[in-house]
Amino acid sequence: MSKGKRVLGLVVALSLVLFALYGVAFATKVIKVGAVYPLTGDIAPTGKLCKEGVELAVDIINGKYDLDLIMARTEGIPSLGGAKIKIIFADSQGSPRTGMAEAERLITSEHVVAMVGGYQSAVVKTASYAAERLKIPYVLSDATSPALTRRGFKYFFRVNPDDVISARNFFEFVQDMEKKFNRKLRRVALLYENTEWGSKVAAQQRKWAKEFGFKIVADIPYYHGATDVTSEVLKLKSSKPDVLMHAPYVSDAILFTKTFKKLNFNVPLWMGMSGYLDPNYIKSVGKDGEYVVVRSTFNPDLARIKPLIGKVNELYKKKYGRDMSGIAARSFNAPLVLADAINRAGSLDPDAIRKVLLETDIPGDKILMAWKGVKFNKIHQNIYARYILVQIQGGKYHTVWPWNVASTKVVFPVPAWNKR
Amino acid sequence: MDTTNLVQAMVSGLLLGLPYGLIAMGLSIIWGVMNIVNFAHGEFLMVSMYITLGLYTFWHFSPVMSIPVSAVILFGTGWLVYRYIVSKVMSGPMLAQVVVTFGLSAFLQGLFLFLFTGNYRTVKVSGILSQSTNIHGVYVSYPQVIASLITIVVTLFLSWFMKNTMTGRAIMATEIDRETAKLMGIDTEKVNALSFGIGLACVGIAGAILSSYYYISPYVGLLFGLMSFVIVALGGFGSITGAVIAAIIIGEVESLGGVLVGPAYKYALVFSLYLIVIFIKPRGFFGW
Amino acid sequence: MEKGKHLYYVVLVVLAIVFPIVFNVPFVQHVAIMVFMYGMLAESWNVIGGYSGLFSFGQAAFFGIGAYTSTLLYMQLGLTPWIGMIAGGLVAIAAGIAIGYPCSKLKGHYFAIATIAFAWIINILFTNWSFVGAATGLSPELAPADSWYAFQFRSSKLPYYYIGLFLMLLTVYVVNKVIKSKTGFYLRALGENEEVAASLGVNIAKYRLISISIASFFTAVAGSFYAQYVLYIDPPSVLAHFLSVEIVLIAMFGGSGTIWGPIWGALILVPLSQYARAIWGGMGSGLDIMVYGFVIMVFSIFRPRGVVSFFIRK
Amino acid sequence: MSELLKVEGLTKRFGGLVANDDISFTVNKGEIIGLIGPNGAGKTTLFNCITGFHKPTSGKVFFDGRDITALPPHRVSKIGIARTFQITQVFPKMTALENVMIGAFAMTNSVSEAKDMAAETLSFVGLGKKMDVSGESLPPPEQRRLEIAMALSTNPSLLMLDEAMAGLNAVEIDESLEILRKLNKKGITLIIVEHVMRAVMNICKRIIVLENGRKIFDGEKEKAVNDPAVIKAYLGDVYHAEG
Repeated sequence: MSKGKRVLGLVVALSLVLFALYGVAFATKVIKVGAVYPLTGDIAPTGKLCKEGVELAVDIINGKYDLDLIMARTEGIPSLGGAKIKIIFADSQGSPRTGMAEAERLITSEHVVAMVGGYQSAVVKTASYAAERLKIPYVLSDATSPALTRRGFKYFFRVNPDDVISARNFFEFVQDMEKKFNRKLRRVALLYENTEWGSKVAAQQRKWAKEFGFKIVADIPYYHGATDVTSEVLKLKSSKPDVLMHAPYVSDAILFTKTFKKLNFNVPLWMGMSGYLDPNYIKSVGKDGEYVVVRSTFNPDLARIKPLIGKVNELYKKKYGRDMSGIAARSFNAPLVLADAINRAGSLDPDAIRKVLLETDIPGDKILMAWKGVKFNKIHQNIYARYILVQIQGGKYHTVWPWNVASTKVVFPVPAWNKR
Repeated sequence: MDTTNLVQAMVSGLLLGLPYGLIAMGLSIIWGVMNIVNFAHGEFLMVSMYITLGLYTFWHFSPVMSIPVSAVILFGTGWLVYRYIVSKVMSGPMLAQVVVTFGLSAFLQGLFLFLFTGNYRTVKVSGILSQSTNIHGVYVSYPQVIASLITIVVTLFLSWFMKNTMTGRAIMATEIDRETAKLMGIDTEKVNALSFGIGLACVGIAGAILSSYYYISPYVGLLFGLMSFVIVALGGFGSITGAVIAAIIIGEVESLGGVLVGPAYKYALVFSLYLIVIFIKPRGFFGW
Repeated sequence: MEKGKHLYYVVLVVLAIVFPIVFNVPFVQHVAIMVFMYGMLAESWNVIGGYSGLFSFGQAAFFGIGAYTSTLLYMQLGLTPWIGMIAGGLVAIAAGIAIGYPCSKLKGHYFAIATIAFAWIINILFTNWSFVGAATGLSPELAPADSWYAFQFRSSKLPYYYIGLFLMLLTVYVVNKVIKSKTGFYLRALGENEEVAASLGVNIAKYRLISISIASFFTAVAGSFYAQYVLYIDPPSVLAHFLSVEIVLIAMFGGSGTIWGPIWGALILVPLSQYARAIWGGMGSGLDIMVYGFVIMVFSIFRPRGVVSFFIRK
Repeated sequence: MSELLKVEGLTKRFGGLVANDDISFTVNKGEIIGLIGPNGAGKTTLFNCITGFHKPTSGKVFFDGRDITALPPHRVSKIGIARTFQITQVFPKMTALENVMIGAFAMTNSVSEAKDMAAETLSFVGLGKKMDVSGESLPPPEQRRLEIAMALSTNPSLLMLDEAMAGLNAVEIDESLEILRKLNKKGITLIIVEHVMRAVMNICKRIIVLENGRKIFDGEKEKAVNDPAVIKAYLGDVYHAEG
């Protein structure tokens, strides 16, 4: 046995023990809540926005704010002596395996009492599985795959609307547009990045298109790291759609916008989601992003009908120096709903929290979103959750639908590239 | 699929392929001279795109003006990377040579993520760089045309340089037979550093011009890098014209294949074509 | 000397068995399970890359094939993943031969890039093939309770830990047996000089395929193990290019072409990356990736033969 | 004397270059044949064609009456033809013993048997004390001998040596010649490509001369020295050069 070998063996063994100890250490003094987001990898910018939303929510829970919002006027969790919430963030790297491992680590080593967040449906799938297995409540407000709430999980709740609702809202909107402008918009093109999320969105859209009697004229999945999307756009072009429904991440939203312009692809109604809502999108494409209609759950201009939104947006602006995006706002909800439940439960026992989550009935005026409230159904999906649609005008998002909350008139049809 | 769209797809394939060629050319020279695959190639493209972004942000350089700056910086980077990193593994096992560039690529990604966050950025272009033109229904964007023209110019220049200058001939000689070149008094270490520099300078040029129509992020290099490996292996290592021709073929397969077979499969088509060719000609079209 | 060496390994194995009982913390156990999985993957790669000189950068394809085969067999036919695991290994051998046979003339970098291309093709096909769940991937029905038949353990990680440990040791054992045999000598001969090997009667094409088959089989078994551990697979998680790269890095870091090198590599690099992420990853600053890349670079420069080169006295 | 190897009209083209042009000859059991010719005459190509490393463009190769044209190298090795390479090629990281074992595995599947056989062969070529030295660490002359040992270990009936004595000093050449003679006595037929004329003249009875891919002489060495074509093409120059 050489000396080097023994020394190295010792070093490795020692560091493994230290690593292991690191995992065991740290007892809880505050109420720890775990959140797994993609903080590195190509979706990291979006993950950061989610993180900001969560952080602001925690500020509001822990501090005293004069806001008409649950948990705002009190400090911390009153029923637990004002205990503060602390979010432990972890990086999923956009990978389901890492998501699961990090969720497990948060639960078992950091001793978080509940989980929020996730963003990517594939990651939430495994992270929530870990939470379920370890019997820890998981309140989600930012991943949209319908499958997540259809697994019969006991501890898993979703505050935000899913892609079934999204797809239905999209087609409702197109119908409304047909009525408003008295023009048939029956030819629909589906364009989506082909990982779990995009392909599920498309599946729902196909289903609802049939239901509403629309015709799918193009159905195009693509790889979201593509270096070039000419062939995708050419396929779109030759299908001559009235409506484009696009499910991208932000990088591909940028690339497609540029390619639409380059190849002069014009569509009367250009609808998008997710990536189009990322502030990096408008920053990157500038004027070329005008008139896209984007699905959202939130928009600062809703302050007109709901002053709370303006106030929260001001807080956000103060903290991060820009308007609150729909992505941040969405992630903002879960910590509040969870904190409310912990407060009502007056306990950190998972089953107690779960029980009161089931009884949750938060009225619409106590939450940030323009919904009727938060109330979970049998599969733990918030029955009041729905989308709004915003349109990019003048480099900003403006609420255009549903008509009753709209702040701005929708521009239709989208002007051709050469007429802009 | 009507003819206009087919023609459009072919034109787009060409305009897509040529800039690939510029990136691949750099890889090809490095591969040919040192018999090393630079797996950090795509990351250097990323670096040059950030340089272009920086020049734009601070001094309002347009991407075209950034080309020489980016090329020079990348040339220097290549020289240094060779001297202080790659040369240390040249005599080691082949695996170490492969892996060192992998480490470099992860390092660069992490570094740029750390410095500039993962945000997607673009260089705002105006004038001709933001326009496209329409020829009988076929759309051609000027920045891509410029990128393609630059590729052709660089190809011609490098081919001339390799044949007609002392330095170029020294590089060629080293590429063909390193031992003999050494015996003939060529400083092969210098040739290596030079080739690495030239290889990265190609990427520097490509990155600068690519910035005018592509977004920038720390992860942007991955697929570009991968495509350039395939292109070089297809064209045959060390061959400059081989790289360009293979790049055009790849561009066409990607573009036409995407339209005819389905966009979801376009990269599968590209890689399959590569495998088929390599099974028949193990050293690529122009390999020896 | 020989005896001391054996004792050393016996002690290590006993430590490995006691470890999860002492540190009964799921995250620590998870890291250990990942060490076993990557150890197994790196050791399999070692057969082709370390000994036979075929630098495959497409092992993720076989990993994914293993994961998909056992999961599909379980979901469609209710077949226990234990058999599915072996079936996955066999399918991977078939796939390995399908790509290895036409690649039999490719050397060095050309072989490396061909394997990268192959893995990408498999990835793209699986992403678009609805029978295998396309982009959504597959998640097998969760068994109501711990089940050896369904290869699912919800109450504790210990079964996964011991199965993982066993599989890794089995891989090491088999690879060691092979390498010490005539086949192993031939594989090493391929790795060092194919021309001479051929002139001495080594059937290059045949032994290349044997090498690829051994590696593919164990890589696929690791894939099945992963699928049963995470219970959710999709192309980005089991067919990713980065997975292939990780495997090579770990083997190389530990020392390819030696029996224990790849295991050392997994033992050091896997916890390093897991903890680097746990400590710094929450900041999302890229620091962890930077450190990882830097360590790899420094190591390839100063220890190109890996960690095990510390042991070899010159 | 019975015929062991027969080459019939063998031609090998690389693109436009004709490396071997219609070469025919036979080798009888127990002979030692010198294959000589200036650089680029096509000797190595001929070796490669016979041993399966190249596929001949046309022509046939028979070994022991059997057509072996275009058999792959490992099959050629199995039927009893062994070779060495112009530029010494050994397995660099393996020990000398392991190097030879690879060849010995042609005879046995057992590792220990292969080890014994290899050790014996190594002693035979005088490397008995270097068994544990890695291939790359051996000095070049010993690598040459290791190569011969490797080839021998496959138990060939025909051994083809490509410049096995290049770079050796006089003493080493004599040692090598001694080994070759012993081999020949054991019944192994030898074809040697050699630039070291002293060696060729010393050991071979018959020589074949190639020039520009064509066979220009085939016969007893004494006659070659007087053959005007050979002198013109080759011998004269070399003798001067060897001077």
